[in-house]
Amino acid sequence: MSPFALLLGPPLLAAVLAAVLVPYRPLVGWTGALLSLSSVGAALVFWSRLLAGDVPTSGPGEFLRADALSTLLALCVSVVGALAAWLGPGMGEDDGYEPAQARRFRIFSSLFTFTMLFAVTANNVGFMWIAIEATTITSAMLIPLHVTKASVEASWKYILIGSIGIALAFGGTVLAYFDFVNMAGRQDAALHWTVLRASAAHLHPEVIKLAFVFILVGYGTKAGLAPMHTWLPDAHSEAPAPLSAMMSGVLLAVALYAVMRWEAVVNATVGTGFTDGLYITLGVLSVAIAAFSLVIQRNYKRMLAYSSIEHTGLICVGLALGPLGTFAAMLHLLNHTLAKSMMFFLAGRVLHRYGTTEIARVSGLLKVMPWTGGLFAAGILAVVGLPPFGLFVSEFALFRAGFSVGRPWLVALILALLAVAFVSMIGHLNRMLYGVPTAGVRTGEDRLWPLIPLGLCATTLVVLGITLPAPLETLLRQIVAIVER
Amino acid sequence: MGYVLEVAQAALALALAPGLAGLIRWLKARLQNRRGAPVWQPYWELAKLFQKEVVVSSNASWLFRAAPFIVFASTTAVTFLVPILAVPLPFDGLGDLLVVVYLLLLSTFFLSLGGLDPGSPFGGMGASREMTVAALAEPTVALAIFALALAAGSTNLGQIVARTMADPGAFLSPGHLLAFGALFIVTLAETGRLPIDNPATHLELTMIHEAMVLEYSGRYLALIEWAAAVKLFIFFALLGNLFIPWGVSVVLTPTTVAVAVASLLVKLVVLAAVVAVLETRIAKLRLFRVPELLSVSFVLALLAVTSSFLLK
Amino acid sequence: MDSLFSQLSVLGSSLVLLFGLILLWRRGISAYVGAFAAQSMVLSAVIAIVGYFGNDHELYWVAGTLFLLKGLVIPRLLRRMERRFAVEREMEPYVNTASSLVVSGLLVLFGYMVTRPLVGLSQLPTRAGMPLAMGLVLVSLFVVISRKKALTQVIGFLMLENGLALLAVLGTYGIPLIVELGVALDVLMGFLVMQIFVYRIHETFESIDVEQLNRLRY
Amino acid sequence: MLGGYGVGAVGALLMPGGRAGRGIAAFGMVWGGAAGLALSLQVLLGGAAFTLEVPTLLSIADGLAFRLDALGAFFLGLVGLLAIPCGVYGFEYVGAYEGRYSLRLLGAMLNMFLLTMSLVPCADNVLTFLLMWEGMSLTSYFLVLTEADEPDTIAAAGWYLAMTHVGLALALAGFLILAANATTTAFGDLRTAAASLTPAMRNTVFLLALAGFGSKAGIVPLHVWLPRAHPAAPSHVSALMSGVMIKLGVYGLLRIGLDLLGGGPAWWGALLIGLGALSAVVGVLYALMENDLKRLLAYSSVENIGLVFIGLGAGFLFLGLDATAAALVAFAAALYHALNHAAFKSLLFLGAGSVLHATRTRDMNRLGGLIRGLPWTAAFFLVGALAIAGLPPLNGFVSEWLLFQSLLPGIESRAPMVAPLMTLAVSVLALTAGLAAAGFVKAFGITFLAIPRSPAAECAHEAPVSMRVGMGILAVACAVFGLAAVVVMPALAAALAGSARLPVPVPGFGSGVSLSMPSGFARMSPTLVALGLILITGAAWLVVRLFASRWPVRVSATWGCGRVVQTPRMEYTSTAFAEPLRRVFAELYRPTQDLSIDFHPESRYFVQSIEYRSEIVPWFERYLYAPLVTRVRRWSIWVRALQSGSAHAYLTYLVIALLGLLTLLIVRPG
Repeated sequence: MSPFALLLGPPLLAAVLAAVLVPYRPLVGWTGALLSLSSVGAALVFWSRLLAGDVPTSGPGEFLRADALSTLLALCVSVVGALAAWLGPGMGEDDGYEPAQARRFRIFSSLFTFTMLFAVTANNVGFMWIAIEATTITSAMLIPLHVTKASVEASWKYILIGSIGIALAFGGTVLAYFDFVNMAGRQDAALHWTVLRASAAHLHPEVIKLAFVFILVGYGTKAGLAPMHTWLPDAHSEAPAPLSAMMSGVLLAVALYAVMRWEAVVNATVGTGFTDGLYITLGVLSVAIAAFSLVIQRNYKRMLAYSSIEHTGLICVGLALGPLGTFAAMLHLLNHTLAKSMMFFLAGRVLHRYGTTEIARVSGLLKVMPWTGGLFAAGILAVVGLPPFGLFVSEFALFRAGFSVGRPWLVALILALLAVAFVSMIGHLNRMLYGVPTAGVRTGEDRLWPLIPLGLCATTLVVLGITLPAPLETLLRQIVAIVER
Repeated sequence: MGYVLEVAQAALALALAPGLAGLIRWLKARLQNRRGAPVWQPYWELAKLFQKEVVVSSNASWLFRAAPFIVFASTTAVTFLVPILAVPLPFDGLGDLLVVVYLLLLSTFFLSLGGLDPGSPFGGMGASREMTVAALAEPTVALAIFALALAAGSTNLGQIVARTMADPGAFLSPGHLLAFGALFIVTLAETGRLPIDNPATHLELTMIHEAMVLEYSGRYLALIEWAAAVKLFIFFALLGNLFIPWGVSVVLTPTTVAVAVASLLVKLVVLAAVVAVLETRIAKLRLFRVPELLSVSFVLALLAVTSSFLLK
Repeated sequence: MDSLFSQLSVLGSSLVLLFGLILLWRRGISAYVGAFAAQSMVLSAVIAIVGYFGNDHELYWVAGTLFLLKGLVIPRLLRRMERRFAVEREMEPYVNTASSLVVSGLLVLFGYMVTRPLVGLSQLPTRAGMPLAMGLVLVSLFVVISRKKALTQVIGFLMLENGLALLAVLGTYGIPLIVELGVALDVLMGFLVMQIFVYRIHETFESIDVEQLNRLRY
Repeated sequence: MLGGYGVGAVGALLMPGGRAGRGIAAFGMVWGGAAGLALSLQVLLGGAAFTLEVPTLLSIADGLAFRLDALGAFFLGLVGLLAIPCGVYGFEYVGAYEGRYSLRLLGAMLNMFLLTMSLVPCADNVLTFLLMWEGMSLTSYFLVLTEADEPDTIAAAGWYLAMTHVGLALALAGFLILAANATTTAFGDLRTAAASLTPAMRNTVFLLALAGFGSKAGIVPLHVWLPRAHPAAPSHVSALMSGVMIKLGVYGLLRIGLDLLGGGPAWWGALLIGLGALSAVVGVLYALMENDLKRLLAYSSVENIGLVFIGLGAGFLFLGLDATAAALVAFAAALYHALNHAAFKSLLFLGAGSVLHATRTRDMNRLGGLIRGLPWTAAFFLVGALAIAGLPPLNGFVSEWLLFQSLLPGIESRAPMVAPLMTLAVSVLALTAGLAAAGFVKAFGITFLAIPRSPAAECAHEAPVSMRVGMGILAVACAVFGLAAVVVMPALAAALAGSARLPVPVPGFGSGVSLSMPSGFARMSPTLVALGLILITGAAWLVVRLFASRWPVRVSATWGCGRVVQTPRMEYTSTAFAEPLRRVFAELYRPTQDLSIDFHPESRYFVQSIEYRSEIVPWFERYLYAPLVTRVRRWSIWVRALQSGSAHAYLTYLVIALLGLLTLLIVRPG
């Protein structure tokens, strides 16, 4: 029972179970949730194997491979998948979803987790592309869970822009393969990342750069980098909370993972200058567009979506700031995944209670739901980068990298943009938390147990804010070694 | 020996002060060819006031009763610091010119509070105008002090007088003259003399100093009037001894002390005459023209300071 | 031998590009479906030729699946959808026919400039067709942008896939078989999902005009 | 110290509401404060730097490192000094919040606030410093938000957090430029790295630090949050914020400017003096016009910080001109004024707090005559008012005297620009002293004296015991610091001596009772002046009692100039009191006045009601911040248009990005 089976098996099993049991019963939900824990366990096993120094692989010719980068992503995906499984609809209580919708959610959310896990562990670049295309399809099916004009529109835009973007990424993969074929002739293992990485030095610089442009625009669309980010606010604000948590928390990270895989190859061929330039342009553009879109935002789910664009842009800029920058960017990726998924689950609870995503019509949250409100406030403070939480430390490391690499003006610009985002988000938060509770809203917390896992997320964020555990540090160092070498 | 002289000097100041006020009043009357009350009239007034019954407003608090004592105390404290008769006084190390100015500001502070306490509009009006004038006069006083201090090398009064006595040429230096002019205008403002405030009138809307003490009566009024007179005396003594220090005894012998007293009297009479002539010649300024006068004095002080370090 | 092979491949890819241009020229959706079906068939023919001349027999399988999938199944589904919505003419597109043809010409030219290093590097006889494939990719992108009907956008997306498949075949005699099959499956799945969404748009918006989908702002 | 605040915070969180919870919180503060004070005195006098390294925490940037040297010890002592009275005061004051706001949160946040504030001066590497700094801002943000039901509290808190965050970003940039070529981010390495910085970089670091820490200190262009946040916070919190937190801005500037960069060119000092003078004048002028008691105190904090910055500026100026002895004296005078300001400003805020506690209103036009209802508070407020106006026996006067004397040598110096600058500084110092005196006559007189102007003021009752004790401690502190100048000044000078070429053998500040400038320029003895004042008052009282008449004091109505009844509406209100000064400084205020009189229906000669409304121009808000906010809003509207809703537009962006990058590739193959 190799760890890969332990990682990839459970989501598949959950999907099949949900599909088979036609009259949906909460039993399916609970089994799905329990199974998801085993994939988290598998990710931890990979982590421990990595600490011991060997890179676990399995399948014919190293088909599946879990090095440091994929283990980090696998961990993120499995954790958020577990959260979605535990907090998603169909766990027995009345959470506003009919059994049919719950069944559909169970099937496709498990498939969604499976495709992301597969994308992250596939060594073959082609299969990575296929898996990411599959994530688009499975998640697109879930956006219109409640069929409304808005969710249909959001899902159409998501699927259209997503597929076009992914097709361009396929173009990039083909071009890279073309480059490899011309250099070393056709081989079956040609599309394996390890092979590409090893022979990267001999690839033709012109072609690989062209390929990387296609890949960056393609996977950048999935990662929500500006100017290809336009689908993200619509999709995340219309999707059900667990799905938008998975998408915003992890799907963006998986897309960035794909870009980083290719960045490793291109850096080996052409040196970091080319990729840094692209990263900084797209990153700064994303932070700018997101920051200014936050100023007069009326919908708190869209606010969170724009903040995801901002943080993805920040990670992108981080990747362009040398080894320390990549270290900080990866730490920021982990922190952001935790914070953003927690925030979307809480937003789901607020939406469930208030019935509206309008910031203006949500007030007195602290009085209506003290615990959810408290966690919501903590989450927003974490997302804008205030101290006790991990994002403050990773942003600090990022800025330090920026200065030591000798790009003070870039960091100054980023600081200014972050300040704009900070002021607007704190303003929106205050409007929601305080004041007289909106009329007709029942006060008092119900179903407290979902807050426990979210509270756990918050505490891990605080722990990451205070200290950097040694195993995590070694993992991040290995990632830096992979990408920067 | 020095302490005895110090106490004597303070006693002399307290004694002469009402006389000085009476002298100015008498001189003004003569200039307006009126007979005018005799010079020692204020003494009778003080004696009468001490005997009269004290009426206190029902709205007033304990501060109303304590204010006169603090005003009187802070003014008399200044008489110990100012070089009226002799220069190397033991108390000289106690406080310099800044302490003198701020003690006077303390007395104005409490006088305004006393004016506000009974809650009558006149007290409020007087207090607010008094504080405005005092606040605007502050920068002039500070710069005038610094002009003198630069010339003398220290802000301590004893040293300033000693240094100006040492080289007579200093008296005619532009810094000194400009500082004298600035301080003279401030004296008129602080003691409520004519161009800023008319001491003789009781017309509610025009008076500043009188409006604050409207509510006081009996022995409290006596104390405040006495303190006001002493304040006038101090300013004249400052003007006299700082700028024309001759006659202030340096070595303490009975003869030099007598000479000091004589020269002090002469200076006071001359200054009183100047003020009396000035008060008969010019009319009272409108309250909101007073800041212009004070800014003139500020410019004078500024020129004094600039000239003192340009020439150095 | 090679010259025949390269001429045939260039002829095939230029035919594929020409079918792509029909989308810009004609107005009716049925014409689009027909053009797409024809394009897929020519593409599978090109793959077969490459398989024959490059004596790589796996390509026959690829050509077969592509012909079956994109030549027959998808056009039939498209026609069923078209009958269902009974919408004959593509409304006034954002860019009128004349200028869109000019733009597509420019895009093909741009495709040539972009693929210049590719053609220079490759020694395969079929390298001459690659710029045409890149041109098709860019033209189909332009179709998706300029046409208003959701159905047309789906067809544009499918043409984009065709362009990329052509590029892959011409440049590298086809990517490994497993990956190729995976890609084909993904494209089919993608199309099915899009089909579901088009039906749903039709239900909720009573028309498949993407222009009405602009409620989500800011 | 950590134990103290820790117990307070945890206790407040766990303990249920009611007296016990408040008790634990107050106890934690007092214990923490005392421990902090003890630690700082031990370091300040003992001279041994106290270090604590925790490498595991924050291991991403060289671990959590604390090192308390003399400069840090002074500010730690400041926190400890104020924690004790505010803790005692807070015990009762918070009682009023019993039902409305969560006491547990308030207690815990207050203790955390004090903990982070005490740790800021001890931090020894960049990340620890920033962590504590932002922690301090965050906890104080929550404290400002305790009274969230008040209408403008949320806006005030929003302004506050935004300004502090911008300040942090600037300071962060300054630190990181320093840390760019240093191996680790510890302050020791920064010191060595700073030496190798180019002068241009040193100037940018200084300017960034000035902007960053200036916004926390409340220097004029960045002061707008202060008059909003302080009144919104509970009084003992605003006492702590005004007393200590803004001083940490001064600490930050000293740490970077003096310690890490080791002084710089003379224009640094000139800039500081200019800003300080501007803050002092603007602060006092706006304080004069305020009718809200706590806003008046907040603006006067801006003024006093301006005075402190004038002292700092003089220090940096002399350092630039290598007159190190004069520089040390100027720095010591500035720190001493900061210490005194902490004492009397927090006393005044606590006084305002007990007025608010008694009458539930801060508007001076509705107060009055409180001296009867709150005799103790009135007495303490009077002491505070005397101290802040800089009047003789108390500490305000002594520190202003020292500031005057420290500016004096500047006037004589030969350097071209120094003399006029010093003259400007002296005249600003004097003007603000005078205006402050006028302002606090108004504050004290209108609030406490005369006839109560509203029923709430009429039946006001005295503050509970613990509030009075809190104020009492601070009043005593004001008196003691006034008299103990001779002891305190050398300790302050020793705190600064080590860094940046300041002379190590600390000059004497006079002996025994009399305080004298080290340059022997002037001597003054605060103790003897106070003694003299008391003696003479006693003597005068004795003389009057002996010789004056035996008549008992008769109490009757105030003289009404013919008027029969004396109503509170006839009194001078605070706007009326400040009206002459508004007219004098009309250029700055540009007051708008509109008077609406509606006459009695029957005849034009009788008036039913008169409404007088006058506003003054809030310069900085209107001409600096408003355009900034509108420009950001305009850009955001422009960016928002990008998300226009049409799928075609979105796809066009994608294609444009692709084509753009491809053309980039073609055009510039390199």
